[in-house]
Amino acid sequence: MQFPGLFNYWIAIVLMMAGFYMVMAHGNLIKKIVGLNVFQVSVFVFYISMSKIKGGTAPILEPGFEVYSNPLPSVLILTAIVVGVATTALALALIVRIHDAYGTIEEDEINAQESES
Amino acid sequence: MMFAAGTLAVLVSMALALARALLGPTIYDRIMAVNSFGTLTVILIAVIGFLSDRPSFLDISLVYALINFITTIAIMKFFKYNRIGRRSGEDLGGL
Amino acid sequence: MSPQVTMQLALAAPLLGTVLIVLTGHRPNLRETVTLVTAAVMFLLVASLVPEVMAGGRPEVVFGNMLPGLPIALKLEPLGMTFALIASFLWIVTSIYAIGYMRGHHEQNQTQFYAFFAVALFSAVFVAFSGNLLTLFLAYEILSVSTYPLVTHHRTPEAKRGGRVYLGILLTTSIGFFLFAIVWTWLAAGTLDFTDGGILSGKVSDTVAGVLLALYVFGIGKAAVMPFHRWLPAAMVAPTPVSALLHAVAVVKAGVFSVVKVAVYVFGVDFLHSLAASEWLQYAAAATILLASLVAMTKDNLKARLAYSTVSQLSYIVLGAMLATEISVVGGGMHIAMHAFGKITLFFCAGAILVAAHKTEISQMRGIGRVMPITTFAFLIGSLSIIGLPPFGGMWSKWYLALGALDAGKQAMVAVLMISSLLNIAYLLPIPIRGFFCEPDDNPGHGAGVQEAPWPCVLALSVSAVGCIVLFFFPEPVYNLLAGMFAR
Amino acid sequence: MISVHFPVLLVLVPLIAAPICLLLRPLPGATWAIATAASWFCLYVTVSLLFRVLDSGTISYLLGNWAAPWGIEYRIDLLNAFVLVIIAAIGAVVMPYARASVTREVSPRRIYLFYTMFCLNLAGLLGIAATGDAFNLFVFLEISAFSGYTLISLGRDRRALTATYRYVLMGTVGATFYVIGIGMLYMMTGTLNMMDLAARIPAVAQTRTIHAALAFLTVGVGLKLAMFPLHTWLPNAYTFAPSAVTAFLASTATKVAVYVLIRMYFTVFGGAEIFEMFPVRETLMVLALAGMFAGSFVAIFQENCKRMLAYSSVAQVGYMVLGISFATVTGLAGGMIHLFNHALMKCALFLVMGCIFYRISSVKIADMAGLGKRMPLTMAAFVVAGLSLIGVPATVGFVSKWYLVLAALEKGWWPIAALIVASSLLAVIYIWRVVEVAYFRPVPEGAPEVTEAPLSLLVPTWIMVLASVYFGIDASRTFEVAHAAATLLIGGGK
Amino acid sequence: MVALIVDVLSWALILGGGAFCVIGAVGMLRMPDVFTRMHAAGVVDTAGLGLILIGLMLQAGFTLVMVKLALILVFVLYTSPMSTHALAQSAVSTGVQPLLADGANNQKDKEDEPSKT
Amino acid sequence: MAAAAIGMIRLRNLFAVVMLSGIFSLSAAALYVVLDAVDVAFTEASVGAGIATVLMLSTLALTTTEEAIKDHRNMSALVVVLIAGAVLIYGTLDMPFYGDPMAPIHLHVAPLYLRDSIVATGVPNVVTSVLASYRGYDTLGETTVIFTAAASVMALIGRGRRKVKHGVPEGAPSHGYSSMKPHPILRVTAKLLIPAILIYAFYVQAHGDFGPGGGFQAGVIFGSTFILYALIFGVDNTRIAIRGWVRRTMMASGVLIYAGTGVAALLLGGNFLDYSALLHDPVHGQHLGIFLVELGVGVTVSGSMITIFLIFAGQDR
Repeated sequence: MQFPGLFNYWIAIVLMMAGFYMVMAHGNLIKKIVGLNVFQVSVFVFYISMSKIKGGTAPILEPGFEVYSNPLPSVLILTAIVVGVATTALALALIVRIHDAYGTIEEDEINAQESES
Repeated sequence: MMFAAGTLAVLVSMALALARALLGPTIYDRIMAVNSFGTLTVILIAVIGFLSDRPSFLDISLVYALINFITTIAIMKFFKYNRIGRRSGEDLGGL
Repeated sequence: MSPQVTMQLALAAPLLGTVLIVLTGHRPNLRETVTLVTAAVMFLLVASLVPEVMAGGRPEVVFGNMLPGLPIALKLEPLGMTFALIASFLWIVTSIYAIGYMRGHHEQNQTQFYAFFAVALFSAVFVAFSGNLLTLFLAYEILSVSTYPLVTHHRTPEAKRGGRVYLGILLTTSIGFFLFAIVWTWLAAGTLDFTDGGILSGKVSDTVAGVLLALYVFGIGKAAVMPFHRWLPAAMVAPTPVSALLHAVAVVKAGVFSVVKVAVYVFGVDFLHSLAASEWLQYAAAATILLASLVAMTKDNLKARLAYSTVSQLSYIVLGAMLATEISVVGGGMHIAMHAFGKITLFFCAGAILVAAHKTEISQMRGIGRVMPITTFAFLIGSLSIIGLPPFGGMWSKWYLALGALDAGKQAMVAVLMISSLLNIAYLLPIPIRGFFCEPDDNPGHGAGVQEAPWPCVLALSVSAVGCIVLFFFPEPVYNLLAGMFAR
Repeated sequence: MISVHFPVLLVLVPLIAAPICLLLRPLPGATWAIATAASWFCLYVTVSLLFRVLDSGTISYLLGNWAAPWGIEYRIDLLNAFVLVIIAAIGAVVMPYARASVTREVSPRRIYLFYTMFCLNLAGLLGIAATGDAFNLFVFLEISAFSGYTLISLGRDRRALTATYRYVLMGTVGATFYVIGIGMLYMMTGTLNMMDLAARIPAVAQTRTIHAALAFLTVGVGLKLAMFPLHTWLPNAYTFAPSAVTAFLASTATKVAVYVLIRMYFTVFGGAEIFEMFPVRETLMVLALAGMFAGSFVAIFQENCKRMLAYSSVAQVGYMVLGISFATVTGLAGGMIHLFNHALMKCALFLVMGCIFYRISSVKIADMAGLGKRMPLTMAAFVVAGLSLIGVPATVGFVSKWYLVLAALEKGWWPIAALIVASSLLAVIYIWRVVEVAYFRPVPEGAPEVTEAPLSLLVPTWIMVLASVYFGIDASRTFEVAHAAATLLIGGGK
Repeated sequence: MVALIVDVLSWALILGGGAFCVIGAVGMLRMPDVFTRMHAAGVVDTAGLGLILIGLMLQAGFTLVMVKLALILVFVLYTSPMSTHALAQSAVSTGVQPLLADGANNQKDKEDEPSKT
Repeated sequence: MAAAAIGMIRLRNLFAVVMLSGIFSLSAAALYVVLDAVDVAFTEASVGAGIATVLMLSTLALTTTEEAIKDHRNMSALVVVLIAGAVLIYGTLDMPFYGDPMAPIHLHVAPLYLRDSIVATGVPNVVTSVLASYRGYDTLGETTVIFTAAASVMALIGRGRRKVKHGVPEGAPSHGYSSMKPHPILRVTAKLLIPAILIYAFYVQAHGDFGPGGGFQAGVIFGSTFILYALIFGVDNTRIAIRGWVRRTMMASGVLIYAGTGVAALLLGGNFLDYSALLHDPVHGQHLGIFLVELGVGVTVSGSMITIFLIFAGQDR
């Protein structure tokens, strides 16, 4: 499971861009949120990738282990995951409201309705 | 060594399950694939824990199993009762 | 009372007056009494400062810093003294006139009118007293904004349009050019105080100074140098007292006053004289003088014609400043006074004709002199003063301007002054002549009921007309006062 | 003794107030009282902090008493103290206003949530400004963003929802970009503390990672501060949010983002050098100028007054960014002064909108016909604040313009100075459209009888208006603080 | 000696489990319709997971780890039939027909849209 | 993962997309385990795969499952994405290689955590000690974010909002997330499972000091118990089992416990969140402090999770 060099980061970046593309390009509100999720998770992967030390192990101190991976990115990402799920919940709640108000969750249909009114 | 072999087997299976999830064709195939994928992840994490000599990570597997279950139930309910929003008023009978 | 206190009181008086006017708004008589009393108090306060200034005093007041190193400061010097004196004196006259006009014309929102009028006067005197460019700019903008409600007093679509042009041009030029120039000056000179001999000399290259000068002259939109003159005719939608005091005296004079002040105290006469750019601006001013006169001839609406005449006359003063000799600057300063009396008389008359005969177009005014002899006669006096014929005050300022032009070696400018005087004759004199000598129209709509305007109007225009004559015979005080600019 | 803990208390008090508000659901009045008390307390704390910083220099507060690069540090220097006072002051003024305004604009069942969210937002914004830790900043950015989203979505127009949605998307993308940037910085330096970063970045400043980090931070923060062309979330969000929310957010949220940008550039990346290394200055300057003109132009054509002001905010943000892009003491001070000044005047203007909405339930310009007569005090406030936006002297708008022009001229870039002046003139047009309608157009037939707004709305409005006049006439104090802060930052932020 | 036996046994179990996983997954991919695929998925859930976990348990010995493994095993064995049952039932009830021997069903036409019935 | 991501872009059926995002999240979590970030994996497993998916499903249930077909004119989006990607790749070029023990992040700050945290706090799980003590303030923020999100959802779609326009007509039978009465197997199983899961949640809560886990994960598990309950026994029953005020109190009190711990430290003479001041022995104080704040996190998270889910699930009535 050991990728050479920077490969790991590149994977994360490709995933980020896939998620970002979903956010930007898709008109469906839910799909945008899914894209946002993908985007965020990829950033988390990116962070976690940098915390790994070859031959290291999880930073839970236990006798018998010498090298531990970096705990700090984990801490940061724990926080970020929570933020991410909070975003999802909020955005989904909004989508429900939008669906109530407009009867659709397609961006262009909503725009059409807005420009009418 | 054997853990590695086990890991490999599980990874292959995961790839296949993913393929099924992508191919569909029906919703139920996807659900099933996701479900299997979850189970496989449970195994994977358990094995990896042993692979890296830190079997205490099993907690994660346990949570996976739990969450996977809940998700599946939620999906079922979703399909049972809310197929397309609330427009379908008809009762589909007991599950 | 020390002069410093007097200055502050002179500024405080109209503000206090504003408050009182608003408070007494529901009782017109009381309200107008307040206006008159305020005007009188302010004039007395301002007048009491004259001996001090004549004696060479330059009282200063510094309020807190507006920006670090840049206080809001007052400083009294001869030019400001002259301007303040004229403005505050004519306020009394205009107030009397306004009482007659506003009542006679049944205007609405009179309380608002008087209140903003007081604010405008406050800012005009604030301009006159300002001790540095920043304060000047501050006062200048207060003046622009506080006169906007007066210009748009009628709330009609035309008023709205006029107001738009008025505020648009004044703000555009002042923020776009004037402020820009001020900031540049501050950067270059490190100070904005009005100092004898100027602050820019030696601080900037000639090119930059030229650009700055142009920014100042055009940026002070109230000086109405073409092509930024459009606001003045547009402002004629205002009630006549406003046109009279503000657009013949306070506002436009604040503009040219600022130009002169910048010329004398920021650039310094000597530095200015050495600049090539000042010559270009002389041509701009000369062009404005002639063009505006020509335009004035084409206007049938009396107030519009007077407005273009004002545009033309203002450039005399700008020209005086740009000629940059001591005598031409003094001539310019005197023209502030002389033109003020002349033009306010003309506007009073225009207003009186409107109130009494409901006429605005010159072509309707045949024979008006027969039913309104005093008014028409006053109009004649005002016209002659503007033209610059003796025995009227307007002669002196033209005289000194011409002297200044010769002094500067600009014979062409003397010619411009001459031609302009001829044009003045051409567009001003026909009106009283028509009024006295032509037969009235046989239009049944008017003629019978027409008589002189209400007595306050007549009184006011008589006073200002007499002023024109008095200034011919006693120009020395004004001259001496202004000459004090270069006393040191 | 307790004043030692002021740096953390100012965030903590509103933070604790929020759950208490949630618990006090049956008593909307009590939630209002708590939120108001919290915001006033914050004002007191921030002002006293500002004076302390002026007296004795930067204050550092170690959370959990862990030494700086390991634990999280609160670091109050002149810059944050300045921003903190702005936020707290706006909060303290808007709160009393909110009571009447919110009762009218928000469903009664959600009022307690409104105050909960308001406290959270206040805490979040103050937290962003106070912290000295790059990641902690992100956390509080999200707190303020979340509560901001909710506050906006409380608007009754259904378009508030889509506006919020757009804001959520763009805001989250911005935050994620910010996280990516921080991640790269962390990767190269191993630290998250801003001062520590500042100390360690020069060693690796030439690496491509740091360049990319800078790019991501700029875009991420740019999204939050509605820098042109990343502003598209802003107009609708401000238009359809409840008035008190718009007033508060418009004058604080984007300002805090500007603060973050300044902090990143001048403290973390070490100030002026980055402007020499990359085309940062050119990019920022072009975007700022484009924003100034585009925002103003679009504002001219708006029919909805709140929307017009929102676009004007986009333009005004341009001024601040422009000031930053000069990277000189005067420019930065100008940007910061404008930050303060714009907060005052925009708050005042949006509060006026709230007053108007309170009475006529609309903020369309066309519906404001004749209001000059019927709501004289409100409209007078609008005129004064509008003049300030234009930049007429004796108002705050003039002061900022003065310094920005000065900064441009100092650098010898007089065309830019001319553009600053020119764009500010566009404000004349859009402000005056409203004034003309309010004063010149007669009251339409059959319009409901309208009286002056109630005192509880007018007093806060006029406080802001008078403040914007006061600080326009006596700008030395703001200038001194801004100038000192700018000197500190240009000097490397030590 | 005992340790060796345990080791060998657990090896066998893990490898066997891995094999079942793969078999099940292949089955999921290759089987013709939902119901038969479900059948294959069951192999993964029961045989695959069960064998591997038992193998791991043998490795772990009598520790907390073993308890946890046992818990997982019990849990999955408990829930997996439930979800399969639920899945099948809802599939049937929403109109998905099992693919009959005569191939009369046109499954392929119903991609992703069973819900429209 | 890449396959899942691309699949998500291509598929129009939102339901399938949600499924795939679940898979995506699962595989991300597996990856975290490989990369030694077990706590993160724990969280991702419970949140990304669980809660987020369930919430998305609820939303789908309330809206629609099909994305409209439209012609794709997304070149501009593609360009933006590619630019961003290019900048990122550019940025990676100077990065330390993956797994390099000499990378800056492994030399500064972090070694101290690994060395000192056990001494200073007595907690072997460094992630927990950093999370709860060194960067405890971040975690307070995180708790607040979750609290905010729950309150936001309450504000947005909580009870008492206007009646929906596109729903079933009034009085029509509603079948949403009502109970699964006809299904005895599920009910019996759930009755057995739920207490076990609850106990497990407490275990995760308490065990966070020594292994992966902690307040957040425990909170999610605790919350998911109620979600399971709601799925099987019906939302209404759940609302009775755990009333609104209880949920709100949980949400609020967690934050208050956390902040209160900090304030207590402050009152006892330390800085905010300086747990060493809590007891005479600093290490015990740290331990106590970490326990308390984790408890606070757990309470808020579980309260918030339940609230959010119940609101979503209760939408169609």
